[in-house]
Amino acid sequence: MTAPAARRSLPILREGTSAYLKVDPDGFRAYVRDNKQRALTPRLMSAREAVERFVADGDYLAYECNYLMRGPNELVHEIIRQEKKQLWAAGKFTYVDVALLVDAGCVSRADCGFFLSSPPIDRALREGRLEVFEYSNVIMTTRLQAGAMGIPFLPVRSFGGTDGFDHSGAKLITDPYTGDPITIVPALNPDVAIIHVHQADVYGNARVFGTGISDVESALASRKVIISAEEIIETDDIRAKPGATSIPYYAVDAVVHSPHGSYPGTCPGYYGSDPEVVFEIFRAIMTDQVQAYLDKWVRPFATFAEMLNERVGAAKLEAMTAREVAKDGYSA
Amino acid sequence: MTAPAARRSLPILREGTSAYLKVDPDGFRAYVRDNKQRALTPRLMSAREAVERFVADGDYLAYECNYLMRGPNELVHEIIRQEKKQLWAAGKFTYVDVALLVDAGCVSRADCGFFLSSPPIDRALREGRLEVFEYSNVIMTTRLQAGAMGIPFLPVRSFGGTDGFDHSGAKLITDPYTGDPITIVPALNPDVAIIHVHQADVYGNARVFGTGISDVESALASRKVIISAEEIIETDDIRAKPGATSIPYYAVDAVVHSPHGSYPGTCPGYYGSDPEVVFEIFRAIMTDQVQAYLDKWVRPFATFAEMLNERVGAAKLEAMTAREVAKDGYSA
Amino acid sequence: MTRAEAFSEREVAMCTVAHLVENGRTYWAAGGGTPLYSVLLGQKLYAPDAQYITEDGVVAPEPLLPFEPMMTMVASRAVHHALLWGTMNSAGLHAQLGHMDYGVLNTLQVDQHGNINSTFLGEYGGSGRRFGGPGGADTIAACCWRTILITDQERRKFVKEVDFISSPGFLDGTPGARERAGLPRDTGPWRVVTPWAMYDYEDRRLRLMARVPWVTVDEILAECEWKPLIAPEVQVIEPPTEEELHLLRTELDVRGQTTDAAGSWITWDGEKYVRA
Amino acid sequence: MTRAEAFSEREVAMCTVAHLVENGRTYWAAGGGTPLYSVLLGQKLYAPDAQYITEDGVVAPEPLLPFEPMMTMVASRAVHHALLWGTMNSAGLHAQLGHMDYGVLNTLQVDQHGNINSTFLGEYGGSGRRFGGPGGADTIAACCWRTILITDQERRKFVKEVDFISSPGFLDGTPGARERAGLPRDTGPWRVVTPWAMYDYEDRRLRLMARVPWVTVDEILAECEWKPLIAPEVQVIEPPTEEELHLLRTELDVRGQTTDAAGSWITWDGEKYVRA
Repeated sequence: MTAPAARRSLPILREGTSAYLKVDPDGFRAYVRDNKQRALTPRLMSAREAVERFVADGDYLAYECNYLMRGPNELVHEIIRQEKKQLWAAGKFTYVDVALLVDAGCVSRADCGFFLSSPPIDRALREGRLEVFEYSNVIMTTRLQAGAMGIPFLPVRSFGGTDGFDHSGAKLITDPYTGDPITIVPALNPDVAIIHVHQADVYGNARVFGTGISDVESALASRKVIISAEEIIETDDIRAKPGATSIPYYAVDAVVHSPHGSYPGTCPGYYGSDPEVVFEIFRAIMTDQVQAYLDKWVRPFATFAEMLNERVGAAKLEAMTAREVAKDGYSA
Repeated sequence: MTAPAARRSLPILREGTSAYLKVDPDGFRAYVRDNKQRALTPRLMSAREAVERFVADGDYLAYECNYLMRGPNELVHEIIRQEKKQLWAAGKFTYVDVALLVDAGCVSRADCGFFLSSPPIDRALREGRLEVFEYSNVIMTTRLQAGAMGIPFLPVRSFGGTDGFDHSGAKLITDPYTGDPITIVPALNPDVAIIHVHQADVYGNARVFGTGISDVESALASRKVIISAEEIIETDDIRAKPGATSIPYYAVDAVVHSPHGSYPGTCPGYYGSDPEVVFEIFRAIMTDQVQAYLDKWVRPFATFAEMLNERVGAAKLEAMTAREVAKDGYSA
Repeated sequence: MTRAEAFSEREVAMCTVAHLVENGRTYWAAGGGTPLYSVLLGQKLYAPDAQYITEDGVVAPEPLLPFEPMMTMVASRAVHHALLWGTMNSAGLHAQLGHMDYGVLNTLQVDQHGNINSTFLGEYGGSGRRFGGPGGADTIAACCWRTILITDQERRKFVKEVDFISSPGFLDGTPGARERAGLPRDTGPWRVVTPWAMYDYEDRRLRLMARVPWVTVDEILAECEWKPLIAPEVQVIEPPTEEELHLLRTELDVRGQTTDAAGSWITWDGEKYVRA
Repeated sequence: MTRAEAFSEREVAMCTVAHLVENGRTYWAAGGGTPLYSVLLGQKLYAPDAQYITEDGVVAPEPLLPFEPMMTMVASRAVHHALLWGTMNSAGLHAQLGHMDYGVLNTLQVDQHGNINSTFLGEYGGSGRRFGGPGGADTIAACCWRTILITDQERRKFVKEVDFISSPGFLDGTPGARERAGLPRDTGPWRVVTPWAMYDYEDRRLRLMARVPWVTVDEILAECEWKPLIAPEVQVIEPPTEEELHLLRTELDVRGQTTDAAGSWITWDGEKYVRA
């Protein structure tokens, strides 16, 4: 080892000044070592049990896609039902979700990529019940990607020069290779991720068909991972097409069988959305009637299946499935 | 924009001192803008034309997998036949390939992850015809990943403390997020990548079945990309299963139809290797008889197909196909 | 092409952007709605080999039209028969690599240097009003070679300095400001399109370059809180055609979610177009 | 289990490593050959829920045995019926995240602090001899929680300081040396296994902890250029059983490529094992 001693240093040209989830790759590794199951032990459980065991008050929560499109909606309902508190939400590529969770009393901090500006958000900000930190959709998924790589930060070619940068955890440094300024953003390792997928086995080997935002990155970056799946399939089926596996079992803590789990949204290739109920949630948020929505769709039911059964009905669910006609590509 | 002026700087704790391919993300972007075809124009051509047009003397060359396993062997033969000079090879997860290309007079520099130490390498080093720079397999694919992300470097949790580090382009800096030392490695954007795949359409939308080293990263990181494919399929087939596409057309400059293009190696799921010829190349290298190998297998033939036809024969190729019995998962 | 008898202002803006769409170029359309419809309109009528990419990493789909309500991304009809299904990260990375020629965005507020606000009106953190945030627009505005912005022609939308830079234009307008902030070289705002006008940039400052026939330059300037530069010769924008409107109304924005959202209607009175 | 009558030294090393394989743990096996056969042997006989990962990102395959010659990775029989097919980068990243419990390597040369040389014998750049380079071993030695090294018991392989650190052990042996070099916390060398002996580490220094019955401690030390520490009680390693050898020879290393490569044969003379 004869390299010369360092003579140089890299100036930090600019730094965002907002709070961000602590960056701790070694702490994450130690958590993985001590808590993640590398054994092939079944981890199938109910949504209730999964949320009780793996979502704690104060957790940083990542969810994949959003309430209207392959959202983990059974798990979102269960978080609301269990009245989790002080969650910090990864508000990337989200729409109604942040407002819903804020008004339900679950979320008090949000990293913003995009979410629907609306009366519940405005009230919460005014009343000091919500803090927002500024990013963008891609910067948030980049942070998750860094988290999924086990590294403390990633360089990016966007975000520099924005006011979001100043209200974030980003830094502008001098790239030691080119001498040019380069933005770096802190890795994000959420405490818990909730992810809805098309298929999974009981160990958590999971398949997503179609596009996504950052399903794989969220699963690998998060300390605790709950997968909800439309279908539970045999591990032999997983093994027959290993190229179709998106998420490996060792990243996953709980698997929930959740047919129609994205209702009222779509699970692409499996079923379309329920447009009138999609519009109902949108309208509830824009008219500040989230509590009424929760009293109708979430709180009266012990489980999501009970809600689907009593409030939606088999005929409507079948119609949503029939309406999903663009099916090419949604299979292993 | 009211963030405080920078007060801090990050010491560079240690730096490798060897030459590495220039890091220039903006130059790469400009090359892409001016040269890559975003139009859906067919780019199917012969191996000869592809190598004539897209491999230049002095280029940094990435190849995916190796001579024995889904190697782009028709393209390797063509590079040897056209007597390309002064190439700089990305010697990751390679075996006989570097020795073959060095002794053929094509390669004079190599970044080492792993390659077979052998008399042709020893002679070339002794005679000053070869320079080697030290990395590891994963560090090389990490560098390609940085190149495929359009960023100048990536942090890694390995490589620090090794003597390879000192003979590389790596740097040890202070992570501004944790305060701990972190290694960063320079992005690699090869001049040209040659990649053998199972299926591609005439535009370069390509599918790899099974595992790989860094097929996608190489394709996205490289200025010029030649794909050789076992099968040319219809674009309608690509569109029927968009989740099966590994490499998008806009990264690809040339598509070569190359059935049995990995001979004498295996193309997993399609055909097994030809063990006696695999052993022949191994023995040729270890006994310093590469020229005899080239005079038998490469130089007498105008094309790879001619070699397959005259020197291997249909019966043997069919037997290789028949011997490939582990077929689960090798389809879209 | 047939003269159209009546159309909305939002339809004018989409048709104007459609005319900018070029064969053989890639378009990264922010979210869904106006940007996506504009690119699809241009592709289907004028530039069949223009390709588009969405925030969820869909490369060159052949969407099954019409879209489901609110579902211009991720949903199966929207991503139908793409060449590749990726993720938000793959879309962002391909843009960082320089594969995206044009970014198409809509926004709340734009300033003299093309900076975009979609986060906050008023002093940030104060008593102003919060909006949705940049979404994908920040990366599009940073990494595509040229950015096309769609907005309405309203005073409060054209300002000297935006209250909050959500997505970067030319920042403070000095040469190299983007590069000093770490953004890729030679990128930036290219056009702003409203129902009344089209703007380009001269020395990184917004410049009025074209107007629709039924609006004067003075009327446009009256709807700019901060006055742009004016090109020596302000060109006249072609009004929408019946063919364009038919496609827009029957296949793209079939429910009028986008086109009904704002603005007046324009009608042909036999001699000229008039604004209702 | 049945006493084996005859086996090779390399077989002894593989069976010794197989005994270390634990249920519910992940093993990243470098390349193919000895490390992979050892893990498979342990999994098939003693730890059915041990899982392994390869450099090409294969998670927990059920390989179709026997392998093709030289094809213990990438080839279809080797990756058969895995739970996930990844890439070299995905394998590296999962290791960086802490999912890999054990790394299993073989090597050319190891020193008192567990540093590994597979690059160069002699002064680097001088007249010495070049070898293949670290391959995947550098990442395995850096990122798995515990590293198991397989090598031969030869003087020149056990040295005070390796000529070139290809893959990191405890570096200079001081507390925190790995962390100061940017490597993940609490990782490092755990065992070295040779056909004669097994070593662990005390205060980051190599320590002889066990020997095979037919070799004495003095004989082992004679085959170490740099003498390791010696445990207060040097244990005796169980010799291979017929069951282990049967599996090794009929399903794993069927062509004897690995086991024939080096070392003497050991036979049972009716009372004890003797080295030929």
